[in-house]
Amino acid sequence: MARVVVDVMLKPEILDPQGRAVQGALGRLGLSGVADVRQGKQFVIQVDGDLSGDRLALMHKLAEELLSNPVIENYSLTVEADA
Amino acid sequence: MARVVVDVMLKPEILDPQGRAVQGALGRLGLSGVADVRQGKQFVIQVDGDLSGDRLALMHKLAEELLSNPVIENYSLTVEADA
Amino acid sequence: MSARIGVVTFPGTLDDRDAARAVRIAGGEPVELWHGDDDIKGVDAVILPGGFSYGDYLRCGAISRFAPVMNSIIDGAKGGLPVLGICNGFQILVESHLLPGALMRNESRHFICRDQKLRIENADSMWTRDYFTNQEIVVPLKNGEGNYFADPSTLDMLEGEGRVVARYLDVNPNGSARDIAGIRNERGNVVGLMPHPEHAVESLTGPTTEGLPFFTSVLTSLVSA
Amino acid sequence: MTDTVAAAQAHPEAPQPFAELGLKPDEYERIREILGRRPTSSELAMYSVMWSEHCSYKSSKVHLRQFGEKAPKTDALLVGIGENAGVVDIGDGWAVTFKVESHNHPSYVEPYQGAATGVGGIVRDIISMGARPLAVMDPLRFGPLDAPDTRRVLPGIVSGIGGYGNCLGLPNIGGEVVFDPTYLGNPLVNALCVGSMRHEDIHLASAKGVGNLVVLYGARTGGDGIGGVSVLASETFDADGPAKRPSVQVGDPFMEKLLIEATLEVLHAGLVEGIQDLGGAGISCATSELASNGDGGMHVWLDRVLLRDKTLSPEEILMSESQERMCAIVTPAKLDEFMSLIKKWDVEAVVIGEVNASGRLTVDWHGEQIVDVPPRSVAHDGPIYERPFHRPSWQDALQADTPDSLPRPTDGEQLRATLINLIGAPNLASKAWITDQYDRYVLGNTVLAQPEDAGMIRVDETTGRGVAISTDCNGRYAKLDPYNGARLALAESYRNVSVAGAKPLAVTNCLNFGSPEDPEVMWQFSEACRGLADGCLELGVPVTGGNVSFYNQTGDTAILPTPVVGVLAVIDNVDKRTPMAWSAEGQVVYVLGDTRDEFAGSEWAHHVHGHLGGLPPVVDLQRERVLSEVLVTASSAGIVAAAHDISDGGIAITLTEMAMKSGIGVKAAVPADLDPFVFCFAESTGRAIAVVTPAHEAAFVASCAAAGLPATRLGETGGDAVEITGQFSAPIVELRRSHEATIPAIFAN
Ligand SMILES: Nc1ncnc2c1ncn2[C@@H]1O[C@H](COP(=O)(O)OP(=O)(O)O)[C@@H](O)[C@H]1O
Ligand SMILES: [Mg+2]
Repeated sequence: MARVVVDVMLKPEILDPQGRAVQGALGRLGLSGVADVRQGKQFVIQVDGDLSGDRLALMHKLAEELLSNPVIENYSLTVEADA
Repeated sequence: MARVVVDVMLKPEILDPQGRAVQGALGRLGLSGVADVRQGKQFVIQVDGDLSGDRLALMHKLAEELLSNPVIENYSLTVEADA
Repeated sequence: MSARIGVVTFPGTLDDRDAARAVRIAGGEPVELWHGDDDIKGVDAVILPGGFSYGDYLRCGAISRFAPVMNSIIDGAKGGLPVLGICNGFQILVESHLLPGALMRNESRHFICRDQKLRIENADSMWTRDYFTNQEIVVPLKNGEGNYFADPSTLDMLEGEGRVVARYLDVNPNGSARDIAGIRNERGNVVGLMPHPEHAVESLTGPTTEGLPFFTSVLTSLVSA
Repeated sequence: MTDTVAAAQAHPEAPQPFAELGLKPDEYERIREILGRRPTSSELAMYSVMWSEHCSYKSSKVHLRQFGEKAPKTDALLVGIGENAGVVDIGDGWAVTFKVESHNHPSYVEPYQGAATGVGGIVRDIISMGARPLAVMDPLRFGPLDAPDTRRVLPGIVSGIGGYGNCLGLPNIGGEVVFDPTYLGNPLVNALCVGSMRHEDIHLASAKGVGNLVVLYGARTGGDGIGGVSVLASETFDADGPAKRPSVQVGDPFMEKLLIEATLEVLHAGLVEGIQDLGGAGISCATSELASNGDGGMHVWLDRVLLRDKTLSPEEILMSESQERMCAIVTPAKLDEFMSLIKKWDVEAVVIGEVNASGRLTVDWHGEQIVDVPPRSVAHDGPIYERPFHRPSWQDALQADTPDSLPRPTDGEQLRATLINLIGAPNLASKAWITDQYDRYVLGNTVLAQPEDAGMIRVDETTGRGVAISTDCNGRYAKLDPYNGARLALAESYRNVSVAGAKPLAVTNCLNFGSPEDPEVMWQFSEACRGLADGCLELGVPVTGGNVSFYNQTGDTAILPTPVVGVLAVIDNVDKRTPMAWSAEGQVVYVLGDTRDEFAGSEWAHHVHGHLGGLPPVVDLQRERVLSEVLVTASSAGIVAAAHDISDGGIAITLTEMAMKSGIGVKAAVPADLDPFVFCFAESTGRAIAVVTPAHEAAFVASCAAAGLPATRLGETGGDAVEITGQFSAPIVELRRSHEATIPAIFAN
């Protein structure tokens, strides 16, 4: 059993209206000095068996092509082996 | 300067239709053994100065009440001091 | 015999009946196509209608792009098959890389439904030839993720090659780059459009009938091809 | 350990938490009597949800009966009260079903999901009749526009309704948005759905045919809303902390869209004997109702239910309110075909039971019997309360406190300022910020949508046959006089569909009130039911169904009594519909009906003076009927160009709404016998503005005269202002500025 976490974030050069709205709200609610907020997605995936070799390569490919859109987003992937 | 990462995930008992849709797609695209997928949000927040004491407490409060919806979501927060 | 225009239904497609009705009113014969079937029944053109395929849960169009029917449509499009993607269909076309760029969340972060003024910038595609260049029309617009994005060089390329098909006038409803409402591929057979011309084909139910030429255009194109 | 029927017999005195489940001691005693032993924990779960106020209507039943007893004679009703939704014949073999339901408490707790699942639930009611859903509407009530909690709940509720309805592909064709302090802490989210079918496709919720199979399909069952029915919907929400909060129901509109398509395919293929949606009380409700309506016996293997959460106990599975599930009765011979059609839509299905002749509903859990009950006792023979009620002690004083002494505008300039102020009042301001988040075009059959008086949908593309629906209620009127308040709500909805050119056929309702345990609230409820039943009889339109929502109150303060009334009307050809706004200059403007000095409960008294007192406007249903007949006939004869109902805010507001919609102004003169202020802002009922072209003027006036309907010529359309001759002129741009600024000023950021 493996636990895979894929974080997907808009590329830095792309305007993130959701992040901007959150930044404004944090400030209005009293948190000073908020310089930037970006909002992304996180996928937590439980996979049976061992995730390595071809399966890991496929996981990476799907993180890049399905879970994120390379035109506007970057992804990062970490695998935690699980009990 | 501090970098705060807040991950917001639906509580385990709450239906996650997004995660279900992703789980189906991963399977159709050839990744076997996907037991579960949960989709959450990630906020990456840059804060000027030192984030501790009252400000950190406020950040936690806002993570719970603004960034997440405690009725259906849990959050986790990590602070990384930054250059 | 009238042209046969395929209308694809994915799980969660909503405007398939409307697209079929528009084809019929334009004088074509709509043909139902099913997402799970790679047979596109020899149709002369294809419409990817609006809706929330797969609930739009991951990213609009991201999951549908991998449906069996899309393999045949992508192959066909590369060979010149006319393909029109409306709203969710446009999102599927960019996710399939048949068109460049991406569609992001509306700047307002709200779903928006409004009667939208557009300018037809290019009457040179298989789906716009029954308009004249610079014609102004009003058709419904309804989307939550219609904010067109491409990097500046891609935008310059689209503009330079006359591939911006339609632009928002008066109001940019979703924050689209350079007010872009629709684009086409190099060859002009593939068009992606955020607004909904299929909801503007009858005066009874639409704000105008100014969406109809999209559907007659492809019939004209097919006859003259 | 699972509590079984055998255990219940062996240990008859084991203590049970019936009170925590919302059952009263005498109700628990009755269950023991029915069963001749103590209930198992699963049986207790079933009875507690099914006997809750929300599912059993125990406080309201004795009053709701009048809708059947006083029902007018009509041929239009194909299915009456008692089914998931009533069915109305609209001609040419078409039938239409519609219903409105509340999701008030869940939407307060979690605005987005509460409202979304409210839409989901009512849509499944419509599908379960065999109909294709055509459109939704959303009558909403909130606290003051500028209250902080309104800022929390309104945007969430609106995006929940939009998020669900848009994704489902149903046009939103109307609704209401009303602000009043009594709804702070008790927002009302009512959702209406209308669907159509051919007569032969009508399906009912009954399990007939011994040996037939019970199939559960749709989403998997999880822990959603466990206890929600009994706790959330039936007892006042008290913030005892998050621990006691039942888990929230989450909607999946994508699954619901698949459910619609899959269900209609199996129904049309003739593969279904009976069908029921799963709403409040989940499997408990569906199985007991199906069995009770059918041959009377059913056996269920509960462990076969597909679960999202494997740790659920049988009690929780029985009570779960997971959304997007349906239950069908299928003959064994057709099961394979049924399953393959469902699977085509990627929907999961499993056989969970079988119809039998036992007269009992029995449920097994891994081979052990955990339920053995007479299904009727669960589904239909719940407790009935004759709750005490009496006229509130304050009612006379309220009615005596008339608005007659409130200072009124006295000159043209003051009238003009009053108009600009009122057109921007929260209750009269543009709701575009809200309705622009709803898809009104999908399906391509929307003929009229907001801000028209009624929503109108084309049902038959060939003939143009269609339906119109309006929902309404003025809770202030209902507070002043609940009996007439309900009749006024009916009158206004009836008028709204009529001005659009459609003939009223049937009524649905959603009765939102405070606590039934308060005798004064109960009086309001009983008066409203009596008023609605009498009104429906007088107008000849039957009540086909509805919903009751009690316990909408904070502490001792109840909401305004809010009997929302929906009227369904038919139009032979939607091409003939009458729009609300004039289309050209030089059209002639008439007011139909009588204007009187009536300001109690008016928007003017409320917004300008914060006053509520007196008696609401006089209701004259015979006048409403004549007005309706004149307008419907004129519409089909093509002699009326536009018509708009006169209600909240009075004639000046009506004319302004028409002018803003068309972009063309109007010049109107105050009739000689009327005070200018009364003319502009009184809320007398039974009135409408009608607009005709000069060519049709004589014919139209003659038709009014023939019907005995007063028609007064006010003036003509033209210019770019609303001008009341000799009083004032207000440019449309200025009116629009006031009208369109109010709501975005609070929510757009
Ligand atoms: N206010 C009312 N007026 C008329 N009928 C009502 C009213 N409230 C409930 N009913 C009827 O009682 C029956 C049960 O209502 P309800 O529990 O809401 O239905 P469902 O089980 O489909 O959710 C329905 O037929 C409904 O139309
Ligand atoms: Mg029902």
